[in-house]
Formats: sequence, C-alpha cells, structure tokens
Amino acid sequence: MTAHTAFVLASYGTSVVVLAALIGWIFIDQRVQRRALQELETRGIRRRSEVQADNAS
Amino acid sequence: MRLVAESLAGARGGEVLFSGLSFAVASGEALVITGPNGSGKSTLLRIIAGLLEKADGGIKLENSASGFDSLTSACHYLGHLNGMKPVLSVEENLRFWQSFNGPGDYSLVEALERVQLGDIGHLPFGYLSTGQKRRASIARLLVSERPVWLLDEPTAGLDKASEEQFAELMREHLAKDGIVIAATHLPLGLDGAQELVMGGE
Amino acid sequence: MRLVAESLAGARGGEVLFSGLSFAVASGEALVITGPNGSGKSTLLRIIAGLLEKADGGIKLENSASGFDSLTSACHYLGHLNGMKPVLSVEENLRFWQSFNGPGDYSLVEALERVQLGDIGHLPFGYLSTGQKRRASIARLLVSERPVWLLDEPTAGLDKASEEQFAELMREHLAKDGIVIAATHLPLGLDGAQELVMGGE
Amino acid sequence: MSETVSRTGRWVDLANPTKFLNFAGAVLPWLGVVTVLVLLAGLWMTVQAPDDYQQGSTVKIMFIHVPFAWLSMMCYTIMSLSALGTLVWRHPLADVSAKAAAPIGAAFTALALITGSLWGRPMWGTWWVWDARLTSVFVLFLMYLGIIALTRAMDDPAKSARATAILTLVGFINIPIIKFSVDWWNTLHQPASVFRMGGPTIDPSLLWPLLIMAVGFTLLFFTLHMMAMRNEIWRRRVVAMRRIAARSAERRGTR
Amino acid sequence: MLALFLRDIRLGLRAGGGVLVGILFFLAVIAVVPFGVGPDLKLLARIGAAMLWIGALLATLLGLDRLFQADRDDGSLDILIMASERHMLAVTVLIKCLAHWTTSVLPLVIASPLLGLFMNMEPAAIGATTLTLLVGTPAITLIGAVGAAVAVALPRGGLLVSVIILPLTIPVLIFGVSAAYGAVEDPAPFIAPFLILTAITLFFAVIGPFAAAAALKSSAD
Amino acid sequence: MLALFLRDIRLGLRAGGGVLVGILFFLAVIAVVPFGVGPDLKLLARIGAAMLWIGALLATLLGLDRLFQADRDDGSLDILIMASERHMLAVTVLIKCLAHWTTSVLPLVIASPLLGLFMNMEPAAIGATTLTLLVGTPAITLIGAVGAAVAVALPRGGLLVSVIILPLTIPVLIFGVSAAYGAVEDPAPFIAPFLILTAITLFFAVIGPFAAAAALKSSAD
Ligand code: HEM
Ligand SMILES: Nc1ncnc2c1ncn2[C@@H]1O[C@H](COP(=O)(O)OP(=O)(O)OP(=O)(O)O)[C@@H](O)[C@H]1O
Ligand SMILES: Nc1ncnc2c1ncn2[C@@H]1O[C@H](COP(=O)(O)OP(=O)(O)OP(=O)(O)O)[C@@H](O)[C@H]1O
Ligand SMILES: [Mg+2]
Ligand SMILES: [Mg+2]
Repeated sequence: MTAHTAFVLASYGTSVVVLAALIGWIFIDQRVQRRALQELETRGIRRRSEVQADNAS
Repeated sequence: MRLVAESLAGARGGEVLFSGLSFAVASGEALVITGPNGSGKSTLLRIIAGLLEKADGGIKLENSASGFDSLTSACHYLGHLNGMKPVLSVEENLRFWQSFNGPGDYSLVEALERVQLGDIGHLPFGYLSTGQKRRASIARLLVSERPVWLLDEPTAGLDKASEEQFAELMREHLAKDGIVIAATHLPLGLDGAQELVMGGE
Repeated sequence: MRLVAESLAGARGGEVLFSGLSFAVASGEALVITGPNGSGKSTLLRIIAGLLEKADGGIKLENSASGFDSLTSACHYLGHLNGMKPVLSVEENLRFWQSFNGPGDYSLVEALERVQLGDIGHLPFGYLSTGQKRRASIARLLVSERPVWLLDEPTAGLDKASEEQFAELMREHLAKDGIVIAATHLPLGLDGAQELVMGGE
Repeated sequence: MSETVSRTGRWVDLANPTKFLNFAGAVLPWLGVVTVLVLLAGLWMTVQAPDDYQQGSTVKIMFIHVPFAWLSMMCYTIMSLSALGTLVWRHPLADVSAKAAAPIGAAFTALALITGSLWGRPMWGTWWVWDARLTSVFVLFLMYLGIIALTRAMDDPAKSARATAILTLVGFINIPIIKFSVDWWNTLHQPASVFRMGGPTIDPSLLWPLLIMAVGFTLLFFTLHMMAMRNEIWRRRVVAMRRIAARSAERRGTR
Repeated sequence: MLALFLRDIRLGLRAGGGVLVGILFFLAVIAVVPFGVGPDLKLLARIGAAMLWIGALLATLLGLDRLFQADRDDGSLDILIMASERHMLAVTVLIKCLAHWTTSVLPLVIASPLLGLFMNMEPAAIGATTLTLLVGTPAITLIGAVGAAVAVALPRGGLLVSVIILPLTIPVLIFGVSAAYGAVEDPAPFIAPFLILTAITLFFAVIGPFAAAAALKSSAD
Repeated sequence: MLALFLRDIRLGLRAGGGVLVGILFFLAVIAVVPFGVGPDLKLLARIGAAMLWIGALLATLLGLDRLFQADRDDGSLDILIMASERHMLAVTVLIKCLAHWTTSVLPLVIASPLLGLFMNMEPAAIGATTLTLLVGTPAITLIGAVGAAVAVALPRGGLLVSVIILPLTIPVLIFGVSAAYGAVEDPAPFIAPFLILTAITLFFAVIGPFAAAAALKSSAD
C-alpha cells in the first residue's frame, strides 16, 4: 500500500515539477520579450507595419 | 508580348526593399536594372522568375507566345549560380537541360560554338575557368527556347571578347522578339535599352 | 621585399597553360594580370599562393618581412569563393579568420566600416547580396596582416562606389609597402601598376 | 488557437496579430483564474475519490495520466489544424500557434509517458514495454521534439513556417494510430473506456474527478498556449524591429 | 524526365560512393549483431529478417539529406522549380527519388540474400525478406524525400533529416518485418502485411512527392 | 585553433538544429529496433549494446563525408591550407574532427545510458557500453576524416573511399561491442578488447590527421 502511495506521489510530483518549469519558462520568456520591446521603443524604432498594414508581424 | 509590372513591391526577411515599382517591357526590348549593392536587383529578378513571393503589386506577361502560358514558364533565369554539375561534362550538362527544358533555336553543338566552347564540351564542367563556366551557362539559354531572359550579372567574369559575343547573342534574341531583363553593374552593350535604377529613394 | 618569378610554368590537367613567365614585383608595387578566359590567370595566382604545384621554374619572396618566412605564409588569397559560412554572421566569420590568421592593422569593427558593412555585421553571411558578400570577404584581408595580396577578379559584383573604395584600400596597402597581384577583366584604378598579359602566344 | 478563437466567434477580427494581442490581454487574466479554480476543484475531488478495489490507490494516477494523454493528442491536432491554416489560408497567426503549441505539447506528452510509466510499474510490473500504445506515444514525443528542433534550426520564421507545417501534417498519421492502437493490436494497455460507443464504462465516482481534471488541464493548455503565442508574436516583432534598426543605421552610414 | 533520371543516376554513380557506403554500412550492421546475440544460430535466424530490415532502413538514411541540397547549392533547383509548368514538380521529385533509390538502395536489396545467408536464414525467409525489401524500401526513400525537402535550407541537415524521417518510417518497418516472418512462421500471415506494405509504398508514392514539392517551392528564396 | 573548434561547433549546432537533435536521432534509431525484432525484452537487452554501437556509427557517418567538402565548396579550405605554416594542417584536421565528434557523437554517448534503460539492459552493461562508446567513437571519426579528405581530393573517388575506409571501422565496432559484452557475460573478457579499442583510437588519433592532411594538401587545385 505504502509502496503504491509512493508511485502516486511520484507521478503527482513530477507533474507539478514539469508543469512549473513550463509555466516558469513562459513567464520568463514573456518578461524578456516585453523588456526588449520596451527598450526598442524607447530608442524610437517603429515597425514599418505600424505605419502601413499589419501583416505577418 | 509585353511584360508589365504594376506597383510591385519586394521584401527580404520581412523588410520591404522596394515598392511601387512599375515598368513595361515589350517584345524586342531590353530592361537594364542598375543600382548599388543590396538595393534589390537580384530580388526583383527572382520575383519576376517566380522564385520569390512578391510583397505587393502585380506582374504579368500579356499576349504571350503560344506554349508559354504563365510568366514563369516563359522565363530563362541565369542567376549567380550556374546550375551545372561539376562532375558531368559540359555537353552532358547542356544535353540534360535541353531535354528537360525543351528544344530551342540552337542545337547543342551550335550553342557551344556560339559561346566559343566548341572544343571543350567534353571536359567536366568543374574543370572550366570562371569565364568558361559562365559561357557554358549562357549556352543553356540557347539550347531551350524562352522568350524572356532574366540575367543576373551575366557578364561577371567574362573577358572583353566574350562580353561582345554575349551582347551579340542578346541583340539576336531581341531581334527575334524576345525580352531581356538584366541586372548589372557593367555596361552590357545594348543600345536603346530602358534603364531602371534601384535604391534611389 | 620583392616577389620574383623566374621562367615559371603552369599546367592544368597535364596541359601546359603558360611557361617561361618571369616577373618581379617590389614592395609598394602592383601587378595586374589580364588575358582572355581560360588563359591561366587563376592558375598563376594559385601557383603563387602555393595551392597548386608549378610545372617548372621558380618563384620566391626575397627579403621578406619578419614573421613571413615562406611565400605562402605571406599571402592573402581572395579567390572566386568567399570562404565564409552562410549560417554564421559576418562578424562571426571575420572574427574566426582574424583569430585563425592572426591580427592585422584593422580591428574587426574598423574593417567592417571600411567596406561599408558596419551595421550589418550581425546578419548571417548568407543573407547578404552578391556585392555585400564580396565586400565582407575583402574585409578578411584587412583583419589579418599579410604583405602580399593575391586577388582573383576582386571587383566582380561590386558597384561603382565600392569599386572606388576598394581601389583606395589597395592603394593604402601599397603605401604600406605591400604587394598586390590581381587577375582581372575590369580596370582596377591602380595607376602605375605593371601589367602582365596572359595567353598572348 | 483555432479553438480559442472560434469560441468567440470573431475570428476574422483576430486574424490580425495586434487585435489578437489586445484580445489575449483582456481574456488571459480571467482564463487564468478559471483554470486555477477548476484545477483546485479537480484536485480536491481527486483526494476525495475512493480507491479502486483492483488497483488500490494507484488509480489516482489516472486523474492526471488520462488528461495528459488526451491533451498530448489534442495539442498535435491543434498543430495540424494550424498547419492547414499556414498552408491553405496562409494565415499569419497559424504558424505562431503551431510554433507556440509544440513545447507545451511535448511537455504534456512527456508527462503522459512518465505518469504511465509510474503507473505501469505497480500494475504491470515493468516500467516500459514496447507495445503499440506506449510506443506510438513515444513516437509522438519524438515528433514533437523533431518539430521543435526544426523550428529552432531555421532562423527565418517565414521559411520555417511552411516546412514545419508540412512535416506536422505528414506526422498526423500517428494520431489515429495512437487512438486505435489498443483496438488494432492486443496490448497491455487499457482500451478506451470513456470516449467509446455506448457510453463510458467507468464508475461515476471515478469518472467525475477525471472529467473535472481533464477540463482543468485543457483550460491550462489554452491559457499557456495563448501566452506562448503572445510571446512568439512579441519575439517576432523584436526581431523585425532590430533588423529595421540595423538597416536604417546602415543607410545613414552609406550616405 | 528520363533525362533527369539518367543525370541523377550518373551523378550517383560517378560522384559519390553512395552505392558502396550503403552496402558496407549494411554489412557492418549484420557483422556486429552476432556479437550481440552470441553464436546461437537459431536465434540469429529468427531475428535475421528484422536485422536486414533495420540495416536497410538505416543505410537508406545515408546520403538522403543531400537529395535536394546538392541541387540547391549549384542553382539547379531554381531551374527545376521554374520548369514546374512543363514538368510538375511532384513528378520531378518522384523521378529524383527513383534515381536515388536505384543507385543507393537497390544495391542493398540485391546484396540482402547474401547477408541473409550470413544470418543463417532459411531460403524461404531470405526470399521473403528480399521481396519485402524490394517493395518496402521505396516508401522509405519517398518519406525521406519529404524530410530532405523540408530541411533543404539547412546546410548540415544530416541528423535532423533522419530524426524527422525515422518516426514516419516505423509502419513500413513493422509491416515489412511481419510479412517476412509470415512467409516462414505458420500462424502468421504473409499476404495481408505484404499487401499493406505495398499500399504504404503506393500511398507515399502519391503523398510524398506532393509534400516534398510543396516544401521545395516554399524553400526558394 | 580554439577559434576553429568554436566555429565548427557553432556550425554543427546552428545548421543542424543543436545538441538536442543528436540525442533525438539516437532515440529514433533505438525506437525503431523493437518494431523490427519485436517487444521481447530479453532479446532487446542482448542486442542492446550492438544497437547502440550501430546507432553511433550511423550518426558518425552521417555528415562526415562533408567534413572537408563543405569547406572546399565555400573556399575556406584553401585558406586553411595556406595557413599551414602557422597551424600545422594535421592539427587543423584533428580539431575539425574533434568538433565534429563533439557536436554529432558526444550527445549520443551522453544519451546512451538512457537508451540502455529503454532497451532493458543491465546497469553494468549500460556502463560498459557508454564507456566503450566514449573511447571508441573518436576512432570512427578519425578514420572517416581520412576518407573525407581523400574524397575531396578525388571527386570521383567516392567508391574508393568507402572501400578503404568503412572496412576499417568494422574492427572498431567489433571490439567495442565485444568489450561491452565482456563486462556482463562471464566467459568473455572486458579488459582485452577494451584495451585494443583504446589502442585503435590512439593509433588513428596519430595516423588519421596526418593522412588526411596529406590528402588535403594534394587536393588543392
Ligand atoms: C508509459 C505508459 C503509458 C502510455 C504512453 C499511455 C498512453 C495513454 C494514452 C495515449 C491514452 C489515451 C487513449 C485514448 O484516449 O484513447 C491513455 C489512456 C488511458 N491509460 Fe494509459 N498509458 C500508459 C500507461 C498506462 C497504465 C500503466 C495504465 C493502467 C494500468 C493506463 C491506463 C489508462 C487508462 C485507464 C486510460 C483511459 C482510457 C480511456 O478511458 O479511454 N495507462 N493512456
Ligand atoms: N535570403 C535572404 N534573407 C534575408 N535578406 C536577404 C536575403 N537575401 C538578400 N537579402 C537582403 O536583401 C537585400 C537585397 O539583396 P539583393 O541580392 O536583391 O541585392 P542586389 O541589388 O542584387 O545587390 P548586388 O548588386 O550586390 O547583387 C540585401 O540587403 C540583402 O542583405
Ligand atoms: N581543375 C582543373 N582541371 C583541369 N583543367 C582545369 C582545371 N581548372 C581549370 N582548368 C583549365 O585550365 C585553363 C585555365 O584556367 P584558369 O582558371 O586559370 O583561367 P583564367 O585565366 O582564370 O580564366 P577566367 O578569366 O575565365 O577566370 C582552362 O582552360 C581550364 O579549362
Ligand atoms: Mg545581386
Ligand atoms: Mg579565373
């Protein structure tokens, strides 16, 4: 019985770890891209498509 | 037959290189594209050839000769690369392109004669000198028929005599109601050609 | 420093292309090799660079600068191929050649500035246009020091402005007691260069 | 992507990346909150659920294993739909959707494999067997990784988009193989007991937590997918703007 | 089209040692297996067909990544793509696959009976394996063409192309091996998996070239 | 020299998709095997070491033929040869081999324990296989480099190369596999084949680069 519980805990544990890593990566990526965009905007660079139509971003 | 471009735009890597380009070239006429490095000459030629998507505008061939329904199928494209296999002989290479692209006004032997390679057709293509390689790929234009020739710096590496020879070939093609569109930094010896200067925003 | 060739002969595929060629180029002098396609210009340059066996005769560098004991080690060779990797950026390519061939008079940034590529050094080399590629490989000559420059049709694909710029670079190199040996079909803008006409048997 | 969008019924509007960014900005906080609530409810029900008379407490692994397995297939299906979007309609967001979904799908597939393995040890006495179901899921995992490698190997998004789309579509063959592998070959693995003709055969006391967990993880998937898509759009903008910055600097220099 | 086939055959024979590399690699696979399973001849005979199939599958991967890359590097690919109105690009791809198969894979198939002898297989098993290889390997080449086309823009696609292809070739392997077994072991059927194998090859003969052609078209730049 | 190493590593990673691809490739090869031989875990464990070695051989061969060809095609090779006074050409070759091994083979060696688990191998067998792979695969790269250099020199020498080179890799494979088995099965020795394997690698680490350099020097034309 206890042996079985170990398997249950292990599978829930790994799931939490993997999902946390995935979510963490997405949040970090979000911060990085936001920063980069802000930095470029403060340098006064605009995309051509912001002037014309917005395509293919 | 008329090749018409209307407010054509070309982009590379998401950035627009040129836009609003319009020109028309009729049978028997030549268009010479010039401009500084990186201004988009090769890009324009590849768009006409159908190898690259245009970013905007339109380009078409009006009243095309029979057998050449679309623009791409009416074009010969001679880019920077020669499209020949180094291990095959010049003749084998040309014979392949002839049977793949269909016959033209010149037979294989005549075409090789016209580019002064008559006696080295049996050599592997890889053994030729730069100029000889270029001449061999010019022969590819002769062995299959296409009304529109798209040439990207065709005379790079040619000596004076071959340059003159090649100008003669282009004039002949124009006399047969063909169209020549060439991107180049060097004078090509075509009188009365339209000129399109790129990158002069 | 003097580069001296004595009754040099070159052969390709068992066939002698030229023989009995003698010339001498001193520091600060340039030699321009001309001649029709297939006359052996590239062959001669590759023999000087040590990439091809000479068929006969001798070639050597007299009183060479310290650190350049043999002729080969004193030469920069700019052939038809650019020697750059398309997937690496221009800067990465140049930085590699700089650390592999040793430093030169120009830093990487300066060299890129000199060939007007200052701001696209971070682009992958494969993205450049033909002329830009050629300019990037000219920058390779600047980042490492070599007294002798062997150039094979260096200006093919360059626009007028870059051609002028490159002539300026060659003049500078000559002024620093360098030697330039160039095979070309186009005028290079070097006054007072010796001329060697090949294939004029 | 297509799912999220069609639910709102305004997908034409969302075709535009800027509009999509605005939409995602408005929706994401709510979606996140709902996801957390449903997952918490699911977890609570999981704890409450009775042990199976045959499998003992290991049956609790089912509540995560099965949703992960479903999601691994659903995610690939969404990527295939996006691939169609790229190839047929040349929709600018389709490629973004496919590229953003791949790592998430890979993570869910990895979890299905790991939890299945952890379940297999007490149930079948082995971590791994090379039977049709397990192997086809393993192949799915490899394909996710292959697609990720391909998208990362090409630096030009426009170029990699169609290549990846074609590969994704060709690889879709694997999905029916996974789904029906238990029927076509005899394997150790359970046959379908929830989604099958004639209704589910699972006891309701186990079915409900399973369904709630499945809904929770599906919501989690959409939340993450939307965030990843937003990141991808931003990333492409950054790249484009950097290039433009470089080019305009070059022009100034040349003149 | 015949011209393209002949050109590619000639290139394959003249330039690369493709033919022999494949066979020798195949040989290496077969030579190493007995060290693993030990000198148990029965066991060797039993896994013989499987090893021949795995060897052939892996040997086919060698050189496959350059199927279109070589043409791209010298500019021929542009011209082939431009001719797509005269010769449908999918047909061009099919012909190129055929030429590749003829130069690089057919020799393996021809060599496989000999290797079957090394593995102590029965004549019937050898015949069946050779037959399934003959029918099944074209499918691998065709699937490989999709991978090669997808990765044509990458200068060093070798490993990546294999990664993309291998999962997709698994059904071919499964049915090939089971047909080969079916010919010798009694309860197992031969005809059914053999027909499925044929169907897979035909399926990819249709799908593969179109997918590869689409990938090639979008690769031009 | 470090610069050359870094350049080649970068090329390998960037153009081929990174380290991940090497591991993925191995995973795909190993996943294919059970489909061929069937899910018999005992049998899988027995042929495990052989399959790992075959996978490594294939990964090494893929792309090895382009080791110098790529440099020749873009003109870098000329410049590398001209620099042979600053950097001995044999050393340049060695560095290029190292970079190739690091990007294409090392990831496999690192991933092999994981795959051993999939193949149901014993821990001792896994350890031994990994160790033999680590010691033995460089020899394959070095032998292959000679072949690649000869192939650059003789564009039509492909056949010759495979005839000369591939057979040389077979002893490596055989000693590698038998050392791996020696570690688990009792009568078979481990130390003897392992030492021979080490000797082969060292031998080719000395001979290979010089032979390849000589071939390259004569290739320039
Ligand atoms: C690594 C090992 C495993 C893998 C890759 C795997 C994969 C899958 C997949 C893909 C599904 C979804 C099937 C569908 O929707 O038709 C599934 C469902 C399921 N699996 Fe597994 N599984 C594994 C191990 C196990 C084990 C050990 C058990 C229990 C003894 C198990 C029990 C179930 C159950 C009960 C379902 C739900 C079936 C249904 O209701 O449709 N699995 N698994
Ligand atoms: N594959 C590519 N990806 C991204 N950008 C590219 C690519 N190819 C070219 N470019 C960019 O597009 C611009 C135009 O290139 P193009 O080759 O059309 O110039 P060009 O006018 O032919 O110049 P040249 O006279 O040097 O041949 C260049 O700035 C180049 O950097
Ligand atoms: N690898 C080779 N094998 C055999 N013959 C060759 C080889 N390379 C060149 N040749 C031959 O040697 C001759 C001279 O070639 P080379 O490249 O030196 O000419 P070149 O003067 O540079 O001409 P170009 O102006 O066209 O560049 C040519 O006739 C060519 O066919
Ligand atoms: Mg150009
Ligand atoms: Mg020359």
